[in-house]
Amino acid sequence: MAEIAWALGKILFMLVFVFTVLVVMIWGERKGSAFIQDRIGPNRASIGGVIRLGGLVHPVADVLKLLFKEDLVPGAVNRFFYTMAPFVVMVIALVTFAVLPFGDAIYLGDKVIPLRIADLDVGILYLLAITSLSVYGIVLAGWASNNKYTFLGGIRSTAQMISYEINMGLAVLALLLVYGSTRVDAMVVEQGQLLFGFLPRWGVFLQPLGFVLFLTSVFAETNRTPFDLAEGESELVSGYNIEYSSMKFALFFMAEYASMIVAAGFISSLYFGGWQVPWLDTITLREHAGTFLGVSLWVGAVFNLLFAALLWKRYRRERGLLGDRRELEPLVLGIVFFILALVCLGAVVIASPWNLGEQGAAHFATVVQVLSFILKTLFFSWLFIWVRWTLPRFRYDQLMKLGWQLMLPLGLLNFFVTAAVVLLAR
Amino acid sequence: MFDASVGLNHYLLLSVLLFVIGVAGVIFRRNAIIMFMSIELMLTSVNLTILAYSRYLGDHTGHVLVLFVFAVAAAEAAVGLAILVELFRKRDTVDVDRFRQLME
Amino acid sequence: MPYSIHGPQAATGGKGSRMRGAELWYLKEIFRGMYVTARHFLTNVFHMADMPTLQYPDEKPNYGPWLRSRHRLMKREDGTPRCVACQMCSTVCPSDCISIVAMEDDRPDVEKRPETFTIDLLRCVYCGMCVEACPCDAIRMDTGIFEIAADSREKFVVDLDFLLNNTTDGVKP
Amino acid sequence: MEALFFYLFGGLAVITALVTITRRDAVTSAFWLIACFLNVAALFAMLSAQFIAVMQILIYAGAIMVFFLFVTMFLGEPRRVRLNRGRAIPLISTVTVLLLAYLLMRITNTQHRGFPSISDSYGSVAMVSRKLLVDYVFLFEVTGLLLLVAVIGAVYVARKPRTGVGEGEGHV
Repeated sequence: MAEIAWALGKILFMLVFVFTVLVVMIWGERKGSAFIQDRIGPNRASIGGVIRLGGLVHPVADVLKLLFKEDLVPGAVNRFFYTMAPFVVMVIALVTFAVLPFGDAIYLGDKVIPLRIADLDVGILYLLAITSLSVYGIVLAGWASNNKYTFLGGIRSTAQMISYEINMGLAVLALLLVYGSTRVDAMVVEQGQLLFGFLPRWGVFLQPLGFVLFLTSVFAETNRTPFDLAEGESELVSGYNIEYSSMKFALFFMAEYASMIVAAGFISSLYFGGWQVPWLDTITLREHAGTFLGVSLWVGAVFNLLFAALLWKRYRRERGLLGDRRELEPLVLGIVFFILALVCLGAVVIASPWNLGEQGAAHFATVVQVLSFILKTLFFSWLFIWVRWTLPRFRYDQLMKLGWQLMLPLGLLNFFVTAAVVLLAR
Repeated sequence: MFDASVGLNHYLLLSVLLFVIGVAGVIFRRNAIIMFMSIELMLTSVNLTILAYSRYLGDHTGHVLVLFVFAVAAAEAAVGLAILVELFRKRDTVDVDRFRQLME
Repeated sequence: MPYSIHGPQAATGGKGSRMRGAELWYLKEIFRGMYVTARHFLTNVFHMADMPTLQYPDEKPNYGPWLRSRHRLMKREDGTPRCVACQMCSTVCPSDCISIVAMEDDRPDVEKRPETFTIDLLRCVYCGMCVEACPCDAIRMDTGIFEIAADSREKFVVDLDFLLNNTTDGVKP
Repeated sequence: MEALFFYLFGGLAVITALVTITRRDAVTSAFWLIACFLNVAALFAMLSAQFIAVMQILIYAGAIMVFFLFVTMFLGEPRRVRLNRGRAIPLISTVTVLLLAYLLMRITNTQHRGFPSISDSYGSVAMVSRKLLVDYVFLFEVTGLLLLVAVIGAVYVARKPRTGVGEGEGHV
């Protein structure tokens, strides 16, 4: 019974994580693109006319609006598949999380709860299998909508996904050779050591070419610019999701981001050490838990105070400029940050001997590692956004040429060289 | 036979059902693509049998055999669909009854 | 960094679109592009106040005195309209949006005054011809109001009373 | 519990298979066949063949069926059910039905054969690959060769007809 409860808890954590990051990512996409293009971006939606959080309320407002929008189904569609497609996309995007380890383990006495949802022997092959299914949502939507543009989007994404799956598989196979295991958690554990004594033994240092191949294929698999041929606004209006509106469209939209978060999680797990904190393995973290906690609390207090001061300055500067309640926002946020700073300082005082005990140290290490995973995932999620607003879309023949004529030979080369090196080094 | 625990017979029965459905698809449909898919279905049902026996005997050889069947199925699908595309280019149909050049 | 489209990269599309070596990977250009966008992003994050964007409903652009905005009718010192209903403006109006019904005025020095004076703001093209044509400077387009919105077509047809009291502080129709 | 899952996935597999062969157009059929394959993959996993189950999803549902879908969508065949009415059909179907009856009789008549308990590592990647790459490595290589030949053959058969004398297809 307890095991089921723990499994449900882990699934819940993952869902909360995905949906929170999803909201942040949609905000980051809009705000980030705005900043990249020298605009300000969304900043109008507010809670109670005060809290705007620089536009972070917008995704929430969008979802609410889409929830209450009329659910229009065009007349000529294949209703069953049309309705199913967004769910397929969303489910497949979420299911991949099952094998992703987001932390080492929780140690409760002599009980060990590994922080991943499913203990699958096939591990990384599961990722490949589910990724290979992810094309169906788009094809289903494209075909069932009974529209030329959606159909073309579906066809394009089929060919694209088949092509880039192979490259992804080759990159992953090379990784299998390096780590000698199909389990993602074993791979992450492997990456905790040091290479040549100073470099974390991350996949990206062992497999630099493989990383570039994997990253490129992941961009293609998630239908993200520069490979978002399935959408191709300039040619296909919006590709496979033209005929969708309201919450069904929102599902497609969110699934795109969810799959990006999964991809970011896998990039960080396979090539950047997952939950491992570079140079600090679990044992070191536990031994110096008190010190780390104290330092992080001090840093937190200082930064919170800094933010509070900046916000107070801004409040003083902007007071009377807008003439309504919105100008209270810096004040409110400043107070929040000030309280946070006080909390940090209070915690420093309370925990001043900084002796957490064995159990506490283990929990502290786990929390730090989960945070490390989250930070890495957030960074790679941001990378998706950054690349999207930098690179133009590929032409279709360029996409195919890149996939088959350049990445496939390079992937094979990488694979064979890795195999030879592993064989010789053994 | 229908007791609580599932045994080899259950899997064999299921596999037979799937195989027969596949056979029916090949016999009654004239759409070459659906016929192809029925053949894939039959291959899968055979895989199910192999795996069930493999599990029954506690041996891994069946798994290897299934992998070979996968490879053969992939090869068959590739060549078969290529031929189909070529036929469609020439005849503009996938109806197998129209492909009777050798009979005439 | 000035980004030239006429550099060596531009030539890759030529000669049968054959790409060579490192160009095929686009890697160098990708990193250059990422650098450019990252620079813009960071600049804007840390200097948000310097962004050229105008927060429109809160801040309004200053168009200067030559802006032709919503019309107003001038008054005499006693509060009656300065307009003498000569029909010059409605005659010259290219979109035919002004309609005036004249009536006789009792005062000895004034011959006529408008009984009704309506402008259809939806038809008006804001050309300013009426202002030019008016012989006694009765109509002006200097209110500075350029956001003209209402929830029905009827509300866009403004009358004498409205135009007389249509001051520069932005009363909505 | 196991029986419940068996009947669930088995029933779904049979239903989806039936739907597959009765749909009008091939695209719908293909989608249902994918559903069928996923159910069969679940059955594989219940038989402790984890690796094969994932391969079933990866190869069958993920690769072969995508290929089918691609070709089907590309061809855009007519949407009419045309049943086969050849002269041999009654004979073939009779034989099939008899065969089915015989098999069902044989299977249901034998006594219940439960599965023996096995070690946890049964069906794991390591075990299957040891068998595949140690005992059957030659066959494995030959299979690779078969796939290579198939790919070359497919590319050769489906290549674009070259514009030449007598082809008369214009530039394609």
